[in-house]
Amino acid sequence: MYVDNSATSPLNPQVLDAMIPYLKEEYGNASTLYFLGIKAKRALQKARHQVAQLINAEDDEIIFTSGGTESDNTAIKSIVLKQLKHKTPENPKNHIITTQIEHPAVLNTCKFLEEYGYEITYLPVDKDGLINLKQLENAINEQTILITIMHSNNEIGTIQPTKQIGEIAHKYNIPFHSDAVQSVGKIPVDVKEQNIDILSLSAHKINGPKGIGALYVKKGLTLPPLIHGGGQENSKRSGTENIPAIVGLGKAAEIAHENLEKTMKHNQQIRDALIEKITTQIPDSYINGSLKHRLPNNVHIRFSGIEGESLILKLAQKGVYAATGSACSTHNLQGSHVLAALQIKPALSHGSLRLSIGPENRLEDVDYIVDAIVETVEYLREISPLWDN
Amino acid sequence: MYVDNSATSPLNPQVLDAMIPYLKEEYGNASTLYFLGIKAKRALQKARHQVAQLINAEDDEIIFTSGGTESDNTAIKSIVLKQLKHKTPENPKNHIITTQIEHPAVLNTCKFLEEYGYEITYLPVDKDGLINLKQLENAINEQTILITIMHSNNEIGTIQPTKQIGEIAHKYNIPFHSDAVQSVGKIPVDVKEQNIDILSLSAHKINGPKGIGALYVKKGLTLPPLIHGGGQENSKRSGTENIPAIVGLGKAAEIAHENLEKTMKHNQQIRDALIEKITTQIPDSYINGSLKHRLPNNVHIRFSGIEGESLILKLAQKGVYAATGSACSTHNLQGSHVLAALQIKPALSHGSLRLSIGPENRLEDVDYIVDAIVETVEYLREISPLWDN
Amino acid sequence: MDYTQKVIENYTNPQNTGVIEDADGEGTVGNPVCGDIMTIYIKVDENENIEDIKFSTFGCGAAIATSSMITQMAKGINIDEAYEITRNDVAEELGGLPAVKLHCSNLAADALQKAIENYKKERN
Amino acid sequence: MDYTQKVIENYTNPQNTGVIEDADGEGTVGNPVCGDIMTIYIKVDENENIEDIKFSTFGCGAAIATSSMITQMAKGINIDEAYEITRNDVAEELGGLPAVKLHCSNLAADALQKAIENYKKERN
Ligand SMILES: Cc1ncc(COP(=O)(O)O)c(C=O)c1O
Ligand SMILES: Cc1ncc(COP(=O)(O)O)c(C=O)c1O
Ligand code: FES
Ligand code: FES
Repeated sequence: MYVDNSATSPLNPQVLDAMIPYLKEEYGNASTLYFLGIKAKRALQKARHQVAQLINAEDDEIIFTSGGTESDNTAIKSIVLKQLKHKTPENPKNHIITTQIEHPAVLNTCKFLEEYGYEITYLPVDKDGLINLKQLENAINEQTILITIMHSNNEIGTIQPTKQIGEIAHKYNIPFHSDAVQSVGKIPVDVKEQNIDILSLSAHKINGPKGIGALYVKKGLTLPPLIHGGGQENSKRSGTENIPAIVGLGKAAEIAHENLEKTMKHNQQIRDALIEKITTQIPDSYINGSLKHRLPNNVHIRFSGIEGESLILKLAQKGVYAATGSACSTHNLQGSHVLAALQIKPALSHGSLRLSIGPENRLEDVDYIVDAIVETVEYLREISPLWDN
Repeated sequence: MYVDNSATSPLNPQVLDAMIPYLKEEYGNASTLYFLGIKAKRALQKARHQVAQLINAEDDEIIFTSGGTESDNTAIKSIVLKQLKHKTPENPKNHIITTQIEHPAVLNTCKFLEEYGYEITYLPVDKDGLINLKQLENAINEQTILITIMHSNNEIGTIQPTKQIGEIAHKYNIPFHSDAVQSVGKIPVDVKEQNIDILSLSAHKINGPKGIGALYVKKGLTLPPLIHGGGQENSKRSGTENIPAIVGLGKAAEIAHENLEKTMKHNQQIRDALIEKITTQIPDSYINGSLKHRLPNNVHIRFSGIEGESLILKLAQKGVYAATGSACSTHNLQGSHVLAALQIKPALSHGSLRLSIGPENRLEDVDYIVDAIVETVEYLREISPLWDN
Repeated sequence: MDYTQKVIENYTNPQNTGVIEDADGEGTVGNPVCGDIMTIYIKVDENENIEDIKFSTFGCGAAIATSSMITQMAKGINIDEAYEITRNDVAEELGGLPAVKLHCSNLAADALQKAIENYKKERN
Repeated sequence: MDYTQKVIENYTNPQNTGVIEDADGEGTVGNPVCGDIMTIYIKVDENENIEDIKFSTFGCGAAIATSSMITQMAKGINIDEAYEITRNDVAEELGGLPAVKLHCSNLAADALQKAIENYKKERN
């Protein structure tokens, strides 16, 4: 039972079917002249349209990238490069506003920029995981060149008020980038309605292939590329087009778009059942992050007295594949920066569990998952010195 | 008859077979804890080893990227970022040496850096397409931070003397990057023997998948990443690992490595037959680039009196898929910068044809290809005002 | 935009290629954008209709297609009418041209006008 | 490096978990690196051999596995010998630990030493 769809999601067989011809006979290069090239170019156009539709953009506002991480890097670094040309000693144009709970693709890009003299405001969030719009507005200054705030959070699923963030950004003529990697296909994402100027998305989170993503850049906003070369993607992102993956992203976007209503209902039903059953059956278990402004496919719970890695490993033995916010499961042994931003103490954030729902999960599986969690938590509490049996 | 393998090459069915499990059931994330993640991590390790073997590197000197273009960009921009920290007003550390015949991934990255105050030396080449080592050494100055010279050229197939270039670079303690996208799998590439510190390669040129490549960085040379995020690839290139494509690159590298001798012989036989037959059957046809220092799979010929795009289109109608260096076939209507560097006049470089051989081409097909070319050149000369019948 | 079916037909099987040895008018133009070259030959009858027309070109697929198309459009009509054919007319007749290839249609239109001008000058 | 088969066995089915109510010695350590916590309880017989040993842990898979392993290694041997068990001994017995998880084996070794020290102090 795979409930780790926010980490990565299985490729939809329909998507793979759409890709296969381009992995086999249609291996052409979109820039060649003969028929193979023409077919590749058409496939590219179609996929661009499919992706644009998903977020209510125009086709030529979509740039294909190698994934969400590259999209985030491009958004931020391109703005920096662009502003470098306008910077003067009086106007260093070196301020960026983001939040404490961004994905590392944004956070570590910002930290990298700090090494080169950039000032970053990391907005805090409240205990629900939401930023404060007043604080955002107060953080803006003359040197602010970008506001980058995620659409929804990859750990706790909290959805930020993008529409209002965009309004504030535009009041001060600052571009607004939103990392919507976890939102697209899960909740309505509409760049026009939500005042988003630059947006990142990734295929492998919506049952598309890995290694492909897109960056939306609003028409009129010209950005220097992060990757230079042969002039593909209208010179905005060079490199031989990864046609099979692009076709896969297009198909995944189309399916996500068509099924959005259904998906939301499906996910929410399962999510609510999981939350309800787990919190009633397990004492001292608490939901992390807002219940109201939350992705329909995200369950994030902490259990006192236990540690997350052992929880995950035990669950995997029972066939339930999930994630944790525990420090012990990461390579750097730092606990979740998101849970820290929620002011949850390390000892408590350690015992966190993320279940992220996908189309393959069924309501009938909820009881199995809940039972596995209940048993495991009970076992680990039994052997825990921090739990009084 | 596809003879455009230097543009992109069909996926080897064995490679696709190796990828399929990772496109289907093995969709795990290399950083997750449970078994799916462990399988992904093992697949990653294996592929890294396969790639390392191909170029005689250590496994941990290989970084996976989204392709040759990203590898080239990373090599150059990472050196720039690293040196930014050491720059002083007296030592701007702003000089890079490259050649006039690089791939646009290198060339346009260098042009982009010029906009930000970098000085680039674009070394000329002789009429064979080779750089002059004396000129290289003379171009080095106190501010030189990188020498980036391609291993072999993607248009005319000329192979540069990397070993000697590396010796010169190291004499002055300058890192040497080589774009070996066209060389790997075609001729021996050995980073140790050839004194290469940073090397780019791309899977889709060796019958591997599109959208994946690698960067070799010699142990001890630490470079800041181009793409920041979750810390994948030992924090040298973040982004969820594209496991299916990485597995494909690994397999393609393994096959290329095992078959190198055979491939070289196969390609050279076909190449030499093509060159011999075309130049004897078509008057006023000339080989572009060195015959001696040349990729075994590259034929590059110019025909006076005709234009390349119409040549390519006519050949495609006869089922022969090739490329040209003609301005008219490109999106920007600038002729080949490589042929210009060889001092070939535009009117002559226009009528250029590149045949690039792959494992699917057979010696028996040479006559068909040659006949198609002879007929087409004759026809186009007939309707050309620049040809005296 | 790719080459249309009409364009493909016309460069695959170009009409009216070749030279008219005893042409009444002849016009050669070079394309400053890409360096390509084209010549159009016309034969004009007593009513000043274009009786025969041929072209030769050193140019891309679009150049061949537009030449082929313009010679078909011009054949049989009056030289004054033929003189009015614009590059847009040709592009339209071909179902459009990729943006980067629009300049190619200049070659054909200009060469035809030059040939007509040459005919008029010769006749006077 | 991933968890070895031995590690997996030991966190899947940890041996000697729990509390000894009438323990002769007891040691609790917190891991400064990650914040995890572990307690080891020992029961010592008249020959100063470890008769019984149990642990409880709030820790990762590696912490559980090393605890399980060290209790097996220490059971039945003399306390002075048990005192000499190092984190490397435990890691070795487990077939190795991922580099980032080496610190976890400290927990077990330290807790056992603390329990033995506690026993000695109590006895005196
Ligand atoms: C919110 C968010 N942003 C960015 C990324 C990075 O996307 P990718 O894995 O495609 O590089 C992820 C997922 O890893 C994510 O959840
Ligand atoms: C020499 C050379 N360098 C770089 C590249 C770019 O590689 P990729 O297409 O994988 O981005 C290519 C091919 O396009 C090439 O031939
Ligand atoms: S004991 Fe904390 S990470 Fe292992
Ligand atoms: S005529 Fe030269 S590009 Fe078309």
